[in-house]
Amino acid sequence: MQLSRDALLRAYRRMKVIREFEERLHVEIMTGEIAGFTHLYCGQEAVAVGVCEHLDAADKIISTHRGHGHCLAKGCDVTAMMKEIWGSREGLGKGKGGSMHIADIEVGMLGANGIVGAGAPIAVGAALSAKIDGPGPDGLRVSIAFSGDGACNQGTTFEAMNFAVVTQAPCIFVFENNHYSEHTGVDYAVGTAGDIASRAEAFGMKAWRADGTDFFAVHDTMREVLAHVRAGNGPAAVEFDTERFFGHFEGDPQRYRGPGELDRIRAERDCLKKFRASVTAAGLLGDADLDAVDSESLDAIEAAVTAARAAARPTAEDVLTDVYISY
Amino acid sequence: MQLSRDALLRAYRRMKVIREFEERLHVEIMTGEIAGFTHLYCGQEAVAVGVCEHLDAADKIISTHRGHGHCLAKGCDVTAMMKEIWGSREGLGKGKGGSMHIADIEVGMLGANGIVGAGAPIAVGAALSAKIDGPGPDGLRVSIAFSGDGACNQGTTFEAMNFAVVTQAPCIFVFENNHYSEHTGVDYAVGTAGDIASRAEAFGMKAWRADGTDFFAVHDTMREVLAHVRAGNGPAAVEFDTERFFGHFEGDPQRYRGPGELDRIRAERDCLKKFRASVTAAGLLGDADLDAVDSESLDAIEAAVTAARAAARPTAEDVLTDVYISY
Amino acid sequence: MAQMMYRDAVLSTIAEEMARDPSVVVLGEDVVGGMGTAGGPEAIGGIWSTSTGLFGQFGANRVIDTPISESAIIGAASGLALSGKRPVAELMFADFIGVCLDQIWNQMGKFRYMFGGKSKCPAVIRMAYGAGYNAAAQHSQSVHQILTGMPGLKVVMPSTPADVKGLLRTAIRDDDPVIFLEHKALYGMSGEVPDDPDFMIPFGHARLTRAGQDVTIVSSGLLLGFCEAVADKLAAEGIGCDVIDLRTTSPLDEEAILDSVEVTGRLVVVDEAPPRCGLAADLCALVSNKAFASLKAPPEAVTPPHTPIPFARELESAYLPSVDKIEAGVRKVLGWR
Amino acid sequence: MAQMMYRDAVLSTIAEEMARDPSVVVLGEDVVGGMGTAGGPEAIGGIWSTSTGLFGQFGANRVIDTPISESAIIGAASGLALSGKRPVAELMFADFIGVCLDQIWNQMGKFRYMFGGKSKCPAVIRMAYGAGYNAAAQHSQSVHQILTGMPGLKVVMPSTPADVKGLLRTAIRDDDPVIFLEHKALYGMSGEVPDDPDFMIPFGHARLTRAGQDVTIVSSGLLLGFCEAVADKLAAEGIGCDVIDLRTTSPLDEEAILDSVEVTGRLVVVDEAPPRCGLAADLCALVSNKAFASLKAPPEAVTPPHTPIPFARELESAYLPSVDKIEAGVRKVLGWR
Ligand SMILES: Cc1ncc(C[n+]2csc(CCOP(=O)(O)OP(=O)(O)O)c2C)c(N)n1
Ligand SMILES: Cc1ncc(C[n+]2csc(CCOP(=O)(O)OP(=O)(O)O)c2C)c(N)n1
Ligand SMILES: [Mg+2]
Ligand SMILES: [Mg+2]
Repeated sequence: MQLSRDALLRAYRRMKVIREFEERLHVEIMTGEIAGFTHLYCGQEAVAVGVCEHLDAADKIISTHRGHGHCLAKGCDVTAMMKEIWGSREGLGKGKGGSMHIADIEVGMLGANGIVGAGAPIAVGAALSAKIDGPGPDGLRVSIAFSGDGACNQGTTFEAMNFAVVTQAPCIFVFENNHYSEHTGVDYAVGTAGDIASRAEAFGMKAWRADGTDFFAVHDTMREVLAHVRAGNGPAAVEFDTERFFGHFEGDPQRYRGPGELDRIRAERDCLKKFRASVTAAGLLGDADLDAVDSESLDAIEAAVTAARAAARPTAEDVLTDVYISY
Repeated sequence: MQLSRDALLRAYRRMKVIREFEERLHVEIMTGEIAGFTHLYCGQEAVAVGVCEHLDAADKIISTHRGHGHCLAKGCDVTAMMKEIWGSREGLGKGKGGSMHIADIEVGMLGANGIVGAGAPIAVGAALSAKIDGPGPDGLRVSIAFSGDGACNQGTTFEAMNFAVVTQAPCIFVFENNHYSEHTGVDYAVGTAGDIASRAEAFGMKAWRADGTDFFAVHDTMREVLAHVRAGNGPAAVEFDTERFFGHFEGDPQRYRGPGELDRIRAERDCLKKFRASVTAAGLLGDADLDAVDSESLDAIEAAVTAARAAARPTAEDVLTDVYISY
Repeated sequence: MAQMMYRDAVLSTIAEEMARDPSVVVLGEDVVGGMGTAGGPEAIGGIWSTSTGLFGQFGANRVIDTPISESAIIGAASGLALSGKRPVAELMFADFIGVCLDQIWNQMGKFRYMFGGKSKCPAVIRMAYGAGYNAAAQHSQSVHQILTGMPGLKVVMPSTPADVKGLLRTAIRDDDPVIFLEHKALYGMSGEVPDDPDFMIPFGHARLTRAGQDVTIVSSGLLLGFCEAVADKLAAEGIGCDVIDLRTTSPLDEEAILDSVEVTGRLVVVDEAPPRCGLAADLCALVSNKAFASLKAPPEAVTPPHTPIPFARELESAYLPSVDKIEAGVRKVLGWR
Repeated sequence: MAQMMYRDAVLSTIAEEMARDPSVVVLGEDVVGGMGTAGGPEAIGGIWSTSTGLFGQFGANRVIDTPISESAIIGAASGLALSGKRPVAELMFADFIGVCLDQIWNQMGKFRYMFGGKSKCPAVIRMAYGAGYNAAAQHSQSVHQILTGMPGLKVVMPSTPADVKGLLRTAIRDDDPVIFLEHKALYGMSGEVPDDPDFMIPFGHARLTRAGQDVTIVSSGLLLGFCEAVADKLAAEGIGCDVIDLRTTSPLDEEAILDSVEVTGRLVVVDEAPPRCGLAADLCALVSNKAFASLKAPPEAVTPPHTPIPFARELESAYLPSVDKIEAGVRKVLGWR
């Protein structure tokens, strides 16, 4: 199905904002200004955006330790996120959560999560809520659990899949196979020679596979998946083959990669380059359109960083609030 | 492969002892003499014995809350077990564990277990130990995780299967599908319409299926499975279709069963009756041989109960010992 | 006032709240019972009879039977709660927090804080706890000491049918995650329960069940009754005990405890959890720090020993604080110096 | 005496024990690092550099890289230990006990008791704990208070490279399950370490790091250094502090603490765990019960508040006990009345 010019621009902008957000963090982290562990999503943008472009705020997603891309794709505010990563009290989590715990319930973003595999069961609960609410004009609301190729070996992820099948929850398990969990290869850690989708299928749901570096492959696949799930056919799974451009966390020397691997994936598997090549070749958008988005995005990130730097710092008293609603 | 007359008698005796052990407990529990929760294995004897007849003390098994049959099949002492269930300080666990925690490391029985799904990861560790030790004249030592159709949905069981495949541990996942987890049907709780073996297969190991009420089917299947695993081909799974003759625990009114179900399974799916019919029809053993075993077994149980009743009771000081080896 | 059993107070409160608020949802293993069997749904309800009939009354969407997957149960409760529902999840035995603690501790309990106060997670996790059934080391434990130490959770431990009713209603209507601990040896306890459909007991308010001037006894759950028996016995000798039923351990009614000790000068905490880093130590530390000047004797803890819970009747009885041991503890502080 | 870092003391002790005893086996996530990648095994070792080179030296059978499946890791450690091996398993972060607590608490810790004293389970579970890295609510926690409360486990918390060496060797050679907690902010700490290949520190023996007559400060891990700084500062004013490094919380060296308090009459416990049902409360309760007559002031706990661990630098600093807060706590007990 052909996307409108606006939709194409919007998708590209989202991917580009994520890319620049992460590229900038990569630089800023070196300066020591940003505290904590940061895991960059760079390279996987087509997955987050290809999935979330189909959703609105009433659909839920839940993310991982590598959550910036999912947050931005689902509509979290760029500046509020940047402030959070900087640890400001103006951040989305008032500086209490940081990079690994960004959430915005109002846009249906139920949180990045530092515990590998913790998200999937929570996503099933959100899906059950949608099932209880019943279908609207476009079918059921859905809930999406993003998981990595490492997370797919955690017991919680398996439980969630069976549970979703049993309860026929409108939950979609999106597996982003970027070939590594920290420093370990997917072929080693996933006993099915790295095949995640088939294992999901064996839990009793339909599963899809697609190239996660191709926005259109992701977007088209998700259209099918969502039609299936919104129609009330229970959960589904999708495995996207993708790439992470940086180390597991910032500081990772990445000696587990093959010679030239990073250059190759940057050259051949860059979802932004692919998007540009495809839309310009098809005459859907021109280079000038995309260049404009590029510079807009850079500006947005620059502005966010400037705002984050200037934003109010938390105080010692802030430690004590937000534990309970009443106590 | 034809079993010797001795082997047949031995297998029958093991099954019969389990049966009478459980039938007797069923009666004794009514009297209130036995404390705690007791889950009877009655009906599933062919699985425990068909599996364990292939093993010796250097092979390990780990069991479930429904552990009596596995313990007896692996060679735990009948009287010491009975004393444990009676809570005597002469029991296998000095009265500290009770029915759900019977173990005998010396015979390779690593414990019944009250936590559903806890056994499988432990079995993988025992299998890794066997892998480290390397093959003997008959190949690798193995470790067997007995799990129910309910336990197969616990995250730990899934993790253990992937982990065993990844580490190529000589571990065998024996699933006893007795169609119920407590009061819930397997078709409901296992999202693959109750198919456990295929799901295990999807983790990347070979899986078998057989009729768990037919000793010979179990025994023959396990011969193949063990050949595969002892040869160093990594883990394997087997699903045995079986029946439990009593409630989930003693006191269960079993209203979840169909009309006449208990009568039917007692009539048609009784592994002891089937065994007798098959060996007498083939002329391998006569009714008199089996009758002799029957009465021997009853005597053994009677003796065990008498001993358990008379056995020394634990004292308050016993509470404090056996927590640590040194502290 | 109706007379009802502790377990029926659980069931009726859930049913009333479900009828009142369509966002209340129940989930757990065998909470329906009979799913996928010839007997069909509700052939047999949960093993505690605390969800009997809910499925028939409220349907499959709101009474969800689950596989044996506790992490998924608690995770699903969180997801429901973050999405506007009020889940009441059942863990069959409190001991099973071992297989799902992350979802309780690091997820549910921390969302609000990690998300900067912008979320709410109104989930109730009910679980049966405690010894007395000879169910041995993996089915008899108390876990309030573990969960009380975890910021973000509220921990409730009712000791009577009326308290079940008032506290469970508060729990279901509360906007924070609540751990609701039901002592399995109390399920059959009968008592008067107010009829008011909005009867609620606020969290953090302990209950004085016996009043006296000589010693403060703090407890909850099964052991509370033992403490009351000791107080009654000592009363006959002219010794007055304040017996305080904590009701909730988080929030904690510090004031009730400190006020009492300021009068009595003596504290005995009676708790079913193991001794190390337990609730008894927590309260003894509280009192020794905040009522130091009032103390006439060392704060005393009566708890089980530092061992797993044994199976045999004789062993479990010896393990648990008994009326005799509690009495000895009380006499010890009374006899100090 | 060699100079080495805390993390190197971990690594070298494991390597020495593996060389000495073929039954010692290492397992965990990325303990090899690079499995299944173009870079190959040991492309990068574990993130704490505490297993670097072990795979090359001892091979794939004894250094086992695992999927992200913590329950399977701990369960496998138990199975190995019950089968005659001495596993040293790594949980990357202590916070991850949430996903595998059952295997630690209800399995490994209870086998011996449940099996009537007829089994042994000599497993070591190492884990990195503690705050100081701004790693927020799920990667910064202390868990010794939870595990100390669990009978059947031993809990070790070394504060120096030498203690790592002596205590880890004891842990590996010990026949009971041992939790070995490494403070992540101490990995880079340098110190003298004895060369003796059998240098061992017995469990349950605390270490007096500063001696004084006026107040007893008990701590361990990262905060121990803060306590020492406070003691040194006060020493200059003529105030004498006993500073006790616990080394192990289970078994606990009650005697060292009680003996000290009998002299000083004043106790400050400084601990990184949350305040409720934590180790600080445990020790304050111990002392108030067993050294009541010696106490000149209320036992004081210096701990973080009852909140999850916040992310931002300012917040984490405010959350953690600081030198200033410890000093204030000490002065408070010194100034009592
Ligand atoms: C329960 C748990 N175990 C281990 C970790 C440490 N850890 C963080 S990310 C990660 C790798 C995750 O790999 P994957 O799921 O493929 O996601 P990716 O990093 O590739 O996005 C690990 C092991 C964790 N955070 N939580
Ligand atoms: C972690 C955990 N969850 C729940 C239970 C309660 N429980 C005990 S046995 C059982 C059913 C197990 O079913 P299955 O695995 O099929 O074994 P079966 O009883 O049929 O032998 C349940 C839910 C438990 N003991 N442990
Ligand atoms: Mg990955
Ligand atoms: Mg079953």
